[in-house]
Amino acid sequence: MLIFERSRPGRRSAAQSPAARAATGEIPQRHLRTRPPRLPEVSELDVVRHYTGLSQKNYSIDTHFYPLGSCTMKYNPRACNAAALLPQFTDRHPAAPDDTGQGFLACVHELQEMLREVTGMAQVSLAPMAGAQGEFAGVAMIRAYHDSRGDTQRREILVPDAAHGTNPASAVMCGYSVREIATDADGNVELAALRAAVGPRTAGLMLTNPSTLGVFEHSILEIERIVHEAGGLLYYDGANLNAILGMVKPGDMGFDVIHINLHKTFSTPHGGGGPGAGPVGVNAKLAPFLPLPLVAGPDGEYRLLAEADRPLSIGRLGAHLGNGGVLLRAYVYMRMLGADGMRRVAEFSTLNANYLMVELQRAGFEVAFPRRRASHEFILTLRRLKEETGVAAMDVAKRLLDKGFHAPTAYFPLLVPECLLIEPTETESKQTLDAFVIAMKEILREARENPALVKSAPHETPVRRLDDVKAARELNLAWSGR
Amino acid sequence: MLIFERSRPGRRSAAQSPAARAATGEIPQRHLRTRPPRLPEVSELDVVRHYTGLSQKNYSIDTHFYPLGSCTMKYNPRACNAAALLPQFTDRHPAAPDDTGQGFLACVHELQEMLREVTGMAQVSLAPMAGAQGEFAGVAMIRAYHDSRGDTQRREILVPDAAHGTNPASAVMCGYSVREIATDADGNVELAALRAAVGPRTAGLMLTNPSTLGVFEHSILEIERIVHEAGGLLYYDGANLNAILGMVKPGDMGFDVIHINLHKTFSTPHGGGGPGAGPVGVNAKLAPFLPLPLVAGPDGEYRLLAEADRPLSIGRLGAHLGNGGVLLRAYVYMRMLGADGMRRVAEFSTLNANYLMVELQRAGFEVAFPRRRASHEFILTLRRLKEETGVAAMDVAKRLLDKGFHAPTAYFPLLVPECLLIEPTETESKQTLDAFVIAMKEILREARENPALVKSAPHETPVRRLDDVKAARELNLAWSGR
Amino acid sequence: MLAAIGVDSIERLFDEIPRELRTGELGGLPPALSEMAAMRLMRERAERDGAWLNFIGAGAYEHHIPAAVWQIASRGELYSAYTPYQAEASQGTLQTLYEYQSMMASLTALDVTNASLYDGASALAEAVLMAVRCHNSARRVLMPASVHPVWRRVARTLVRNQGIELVEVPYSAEGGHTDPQSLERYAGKDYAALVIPQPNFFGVIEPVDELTDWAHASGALAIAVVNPTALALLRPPGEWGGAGADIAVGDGQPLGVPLASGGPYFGFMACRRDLVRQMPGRIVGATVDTEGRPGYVLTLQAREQHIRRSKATSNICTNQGLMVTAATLHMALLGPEGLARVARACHANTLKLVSALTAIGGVTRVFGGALFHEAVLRLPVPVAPALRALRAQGILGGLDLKPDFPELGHALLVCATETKSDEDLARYADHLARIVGKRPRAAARALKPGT
Amino acid sequence: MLAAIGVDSIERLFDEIPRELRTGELGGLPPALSEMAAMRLMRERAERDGAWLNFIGAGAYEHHIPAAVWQIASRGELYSAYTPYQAEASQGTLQTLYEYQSMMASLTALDVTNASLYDGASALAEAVLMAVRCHNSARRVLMPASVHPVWRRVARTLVRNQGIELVEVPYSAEGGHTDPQSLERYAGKDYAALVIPQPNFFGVIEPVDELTDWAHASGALAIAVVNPTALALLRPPGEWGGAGADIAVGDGQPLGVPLASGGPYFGFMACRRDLVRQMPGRIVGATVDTEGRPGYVLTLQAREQHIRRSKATSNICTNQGLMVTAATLHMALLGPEGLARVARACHANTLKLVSALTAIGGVTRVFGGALFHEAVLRLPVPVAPALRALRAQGILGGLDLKPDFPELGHALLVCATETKSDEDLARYADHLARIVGKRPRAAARALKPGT
Ligand SMILES: Cc1ncc(COP(=O)(O)O)c(C=O)c1O
Ligand SMILES: Cc1ncc(COP(=O)(O)O)c(C=O)c1O
Repeated sequence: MLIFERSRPGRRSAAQSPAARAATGEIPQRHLRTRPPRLPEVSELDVVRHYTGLSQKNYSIDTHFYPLGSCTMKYNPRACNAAALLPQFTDRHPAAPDDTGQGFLACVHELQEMLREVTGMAQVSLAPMAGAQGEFAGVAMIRAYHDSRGDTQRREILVPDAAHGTNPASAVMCGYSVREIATDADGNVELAALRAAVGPRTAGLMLTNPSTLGVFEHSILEIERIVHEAGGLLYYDGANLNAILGMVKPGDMGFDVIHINLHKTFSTPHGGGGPGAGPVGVNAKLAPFLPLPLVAGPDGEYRLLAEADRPLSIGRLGAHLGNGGVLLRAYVYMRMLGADGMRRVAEFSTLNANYLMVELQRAGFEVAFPRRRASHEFILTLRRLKEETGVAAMDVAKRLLDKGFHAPTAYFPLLVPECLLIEPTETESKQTLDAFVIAMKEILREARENPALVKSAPHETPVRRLDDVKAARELNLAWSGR
Repeated sequence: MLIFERSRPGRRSAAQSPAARAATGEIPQRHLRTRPPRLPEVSELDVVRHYTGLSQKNYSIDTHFYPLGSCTMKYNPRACNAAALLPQFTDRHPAAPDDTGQGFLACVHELQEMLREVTGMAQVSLAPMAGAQGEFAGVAMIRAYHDSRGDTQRREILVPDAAHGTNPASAVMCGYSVREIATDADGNVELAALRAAVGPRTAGLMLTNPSTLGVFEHSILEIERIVHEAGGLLYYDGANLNAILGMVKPGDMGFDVIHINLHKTFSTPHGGGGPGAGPVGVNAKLAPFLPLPLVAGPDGEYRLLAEADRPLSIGRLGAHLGNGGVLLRAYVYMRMLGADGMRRVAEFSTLNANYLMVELQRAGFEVAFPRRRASHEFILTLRRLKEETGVAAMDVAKRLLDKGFHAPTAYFPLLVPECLLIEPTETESKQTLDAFVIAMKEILREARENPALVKSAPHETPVRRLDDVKAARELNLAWSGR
Repeated sequence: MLAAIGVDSIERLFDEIPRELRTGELGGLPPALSEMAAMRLMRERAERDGAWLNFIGAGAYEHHIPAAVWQIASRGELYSAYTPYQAEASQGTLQTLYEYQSMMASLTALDVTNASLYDGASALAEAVLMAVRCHNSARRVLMPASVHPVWRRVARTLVRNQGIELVEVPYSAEGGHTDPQSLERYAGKDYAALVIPQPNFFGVIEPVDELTDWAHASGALAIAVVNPTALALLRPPGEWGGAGADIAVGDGQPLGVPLASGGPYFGFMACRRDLVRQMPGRIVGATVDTEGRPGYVLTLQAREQHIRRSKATSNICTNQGLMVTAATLHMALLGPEGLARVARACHANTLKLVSALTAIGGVTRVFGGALFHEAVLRLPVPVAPALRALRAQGILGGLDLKPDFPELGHALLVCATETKSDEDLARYADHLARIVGKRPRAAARALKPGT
Repeated sequence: MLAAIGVDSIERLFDEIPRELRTGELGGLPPALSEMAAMRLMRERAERDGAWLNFIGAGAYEHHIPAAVWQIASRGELYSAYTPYQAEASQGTLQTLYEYQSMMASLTALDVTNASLYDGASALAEAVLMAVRCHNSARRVLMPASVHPVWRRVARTLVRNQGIELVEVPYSAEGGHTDPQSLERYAGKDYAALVIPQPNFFGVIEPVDELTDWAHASGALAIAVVNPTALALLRPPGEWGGAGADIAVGDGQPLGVPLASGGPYFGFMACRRDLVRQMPGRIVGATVDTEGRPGYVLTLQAREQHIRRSKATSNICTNQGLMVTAATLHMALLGPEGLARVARACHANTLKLVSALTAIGGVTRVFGGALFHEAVLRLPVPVAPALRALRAQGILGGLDLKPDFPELGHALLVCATETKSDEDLARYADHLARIVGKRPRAAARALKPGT
């Protein structure tokens, strides 16, 4: 039932708005709304019961194992939320002067510095509001850098074919064209293809390392040399930073610019789609171009740097300092981890991934890159299963829902057929991984004995498989009433 | 799965305790524990996922209609919780001097005064921590009053046979014996029986009005006269105050002492069993005996009155000022209602109950007191249904769970056979009541067509009907490990 | 676990990383804090920032947020779920988004909305890009100077690399809004869109009908920039002019999202049905399951980067989902009447504040145009020191317009939402009177408690 | 709805109430507040009470509460459910209670526990009543003066109407605990029980083995009064003396329940299996459903008032369920090692505080007995004005023992839990030194940061 269907004319949550209806004062009649918007007319109990009920239809970290590759769905300590919701933080107006926000700014400045430290970059800006906006900022800085040197013929960004879709999309938003680089049989960038592609039009290469194939790019130093020698810059997509936290720094690998998905590696809960935060880090060359505002300090007062302080900046990405509440959560998370904790993140996320990979292999699943270590995630390919039984990766994914697990990422990266990208994260226990293996084994058996069962999954969820085609063909994007 | 079964030796939520293990200092070895307690060894994620999952197995106001008669399960505005959890309130030590708690004390003093006003009593004490403790305090005051006058032969408390079990139990805890008074066919106290019972041994009569039969005691003024003329005092069990808030005051009905279930009428959420609060109100005669502490003010400073201020007090019922957090919630609730809101509580809870009673009657159910108005609750008797189909009140209650409703109170009051005591409360909408009627109709049909279905209900709950007998015979009250 | 993998140490699992790259100590990081220590630190930091009586608006507005909003939105099932790619396991999030889209569509009187963008400013940029995609040739967009100056800068950052130009349209010095006549100079040229704020940055009501009609007559789209609170009271973009605005964007913060130093907020975007395939961001659609039961899915994903890659309508992926959940709860709790009351109370309070402050000698209202819940005032003294003096009294007195609008003199943008009591307004007026060294006249005194 | 009922107004539904009794206006009540106004009022009130550096214990202890505890316990499904009478619809609450009982049984090393009583003080009274029920004749119970004085008063209020006498046993002036020898004078008389606090009100460790054995030798039950934090470190009641204490009670507040001016807290009670039918309060038992799956129900209800009425073991009905849920979460989050670390940190901090304060001239420790996390100190000046002076510095310096123990002179009960940093302790010592007009000696200075 929709909230609109609970609505009854005249019903209200009376305590939630002023007791009186003030006059419309000086607003001319012709500017006034003639019909009220069709918001639901319901009581507070209606609202609470409706959305509490809806929430129970979700799978989530707090209720389910969520091995969604590339998304790093790990447990977010509850203290992070509690700290970010302290009333002085939530109540502060963004345009309040810096001297009214020294506590907040101290936190975000320290966050900036910690991110610098773990990534090995020279400077960090917290402004981008998600990974993709970080990518935009990063590529825009690459462009600003080349442009500032008059090197304006560089109009091409190289992207491995395994890259996340945001990479090419971000490059295009910066006015670049995109050229894909092939991947070799072991999941590495094909060096020959890369060599063939670089040249005077190369603005840069965007790379995820460990890649979205779940493996560490062996030849990263060679790649670095090839790109830099061609005059391009090296962009690091930090979505998989979880795997190498405290182990190896993008800065040390030679990257010029990096974005970090705070909501992945630094564990802000994903909120059913966001908010996230996508801070960017750069080496000294690119520092003048960082997006605004930056947080300066701590000598004397913390303050936000603006256009006058940073005339070469690519500018602002949003009205304020990015997603402040997300930054606070990440700050608390990092402080509670400390240096040792960072390293443990990489160790245990890698341990869990390799264990799960081996166990699933043992259970009869085909690993896409069997000669490689898993990083914090790994890929199964169900190509053979599909051929044998007709059961596709999506069917297995849906059947997992019935067994009480969220599905892994399916059909990404696009270049591995019938793939499942599995990322257990460091916060899950061995018991949970073992239970997942058992469920996968069961599904394998079901696929062979009763493929129809798997192909028609899920059976136990609040709704059965939904008709995507109908949704796209007969667009129904808003309630039209009755 | 029990939390203990998720436990693994050595696992910890490390952030939740000091990083180091301090020494045991001056504690002699022989006083130290030799084996650690068997608490679970789990991560924070284990805990969050375990208890989030468990919570989803509950029915609750926030998820279900909960027509539990006598319990007043109404919606509690979320602001009440938010206010009570303000950090300065939650962090204040109970032994901190009054001058550090003027904000808190102002709230509870105003609550005391508002309760005085709505009950029509002369003075109120907030000390009792639930209705039953309020009853204890009330009866103890009755005893202290008689004793203070040397009237020590009064050792008997009269209680209608429909009364809640706490009434006789509380009387016994005060050293009284209990005598039951019969109920007439319309749910009133049998006046003849009352007249026969009163006498020089009568300390008082405990009455719920509207009674637990869901009807207003017609002859309340006559009852008052009978008891008072016999030298007894009149005790009001305020569990059903919801029905008459702003309509009639217990003080005006002639009651000498009253307890109020704040967690019912004043809407503190019940927390799966408590906490509640059971303030007591008295007329001037009994005021000197009120339990401690009392909140004095507001001239100058608010302060807690103690033994020295109130030498005749029956004393203290707990270590501090009752359940302060519950008092704050009730205070906010009452402030948000205001005078008009109070009256609306009575109006709409009564309207909803009468509507539901009539509709269920129409649907074929037998109302226990068909000649009476319902107060805020009413009783169905399924005696005939049981005779015809074998389906008992408990079966209907369990079958309601399958239909997405919490069950009404069953088998209380004890004197109506196969009864369901139904209290919809004022916060439920007509849609919900109508849906409930439909469910009840369905069950009636099922009882006739397929009684086995109803008798074996529930079918859709996390567990099916549980074996109470086994639980009581083969006591298993704590996990014994494996 | 190591045995199962066949290695003897966790260290071995990192053996594909070139040795020379391996990090030693993370020296720059402080040691781990327990939760107790972390919370104590954060409480101390928060207390340092204190609590203020706030009269700043300027794109972010202080409103009462019902306690239920975040108590529900913080439930683990909502808070810790990912983007609802697995629809069957995400009906809670998906239905909530569908309800949000429905509410937002009705609020804007447009056909469809997406499930959020980062914030209002970046949503404006996305609207510009979208308009350019919809237009067959133009790469220029008319951007009135009465649009929030930071939003304009953000839009520029986000569109300029694609060679799109934002042409500034001046505001009327008297009215404070965009003068339809002043658009004549752009007539006949090729613009993809005209941006129309309502109310505008100065709090002034714009002549939206004329502006919308001008845009359409010029072959441009009309992009509305609106405040969602105001939409409960003001005529919605879908009803502007003869044909209605084509796209509407804004910041959703006023709908249950705390100020929080600027984020996370969310941007909303609505448009006409026929433009939906050019709209960026996620969209939820209603459908049915194999048993015919209603359900909700992410739809039109072929516009998005994870499918279309370099040809996507935008690179946006993670959006501001949880904020949208909060906004949905907020709108449901207020309902049409509640939201309208909030809007009216904001308007009334701001009028009261304006009359209390302009009762102070030398304080005047800068623009003649009708206002919604903000106003530009001119002080007889420089604004920055006056604001500092107010701060010493615990008051945030508004936004100094000097940096962005030096032409307005000692101009101050103030806002009084429904959260302000008459006492609050009087307190502000009192202190400002003292600071500018003038006695308030009758109107201001009338607000004082007890008079 | 009125039509369905067959009346023409709601008013008619109240026609059975005698006219003359009907209330007119509820004159004394203030008008309704919106949620916004109510929250603003409450915030102002809360701020009036401020925040303090607290060194008071005396039965209520400041501990860090993991953020997860109340975020989970406040979930609507737990917060807004009733007592789990319908077991099939209440497995969340019931299983949680069963887990709580299991944890508490292990913590006390007794067989069974109930699902809570109101608070520690009333739980002590219930234990006394229970002991009397268990004993075949005695109606007297030995109550050491080292038990919390307010708890003793509460117990008296709750038991005296049943003719039960609490006989006070003095404490040793040197040790601060109950001297087993001093019990000789009660030998041979008929007592239902001896109450044994551990640690006692003064923070001192009692000779629990000797006291328990004495009780048993005298035909009395041993009632332990214990602090749950201490139980992670100290030998549990079930292991006291030869046979173990028979009943243990205490206040559960230290397990995740905020101080909150004194409530809601919860009382716990544990006992030997053979006494369970005399135990008051609700009890949850494990069982199976019709399909053999494990499940949980309220059991042994025949002891309770709603079944047994006047013959019930107690009148208690509503208990402190939600607090128990919080305590269960708290214990699970800390685990055995975490809780022990908290206990050790409290002990260590209190020792540090004692040595910092007794380094001030004239400040001495009153009792020789080993302490857990509280200590009685004697000041060279009257306590009340010293505490007032500390309060002026934002410090709550402890509890003045004058009202209850005048014989101890200028005695002050102090407590430093794990929440106190070395800086906090130094701050207290510094201010106290200034107030009593004495320089601290080396030990106190050693605590100062940076030295
Ligand atoms: C590899 C990779 N890069 C970039 C992104 C984009 O980040 P965001 O969703 O925060 O915009 C993602 C997110 O899913 C990703 O997995
Ligand atoms: C009529 C009646 N009286 C008294 C009580 C006892 O109140 P409490 O549960 O708060 O102790 C109840 C509670 O169920 C009740 O319904």
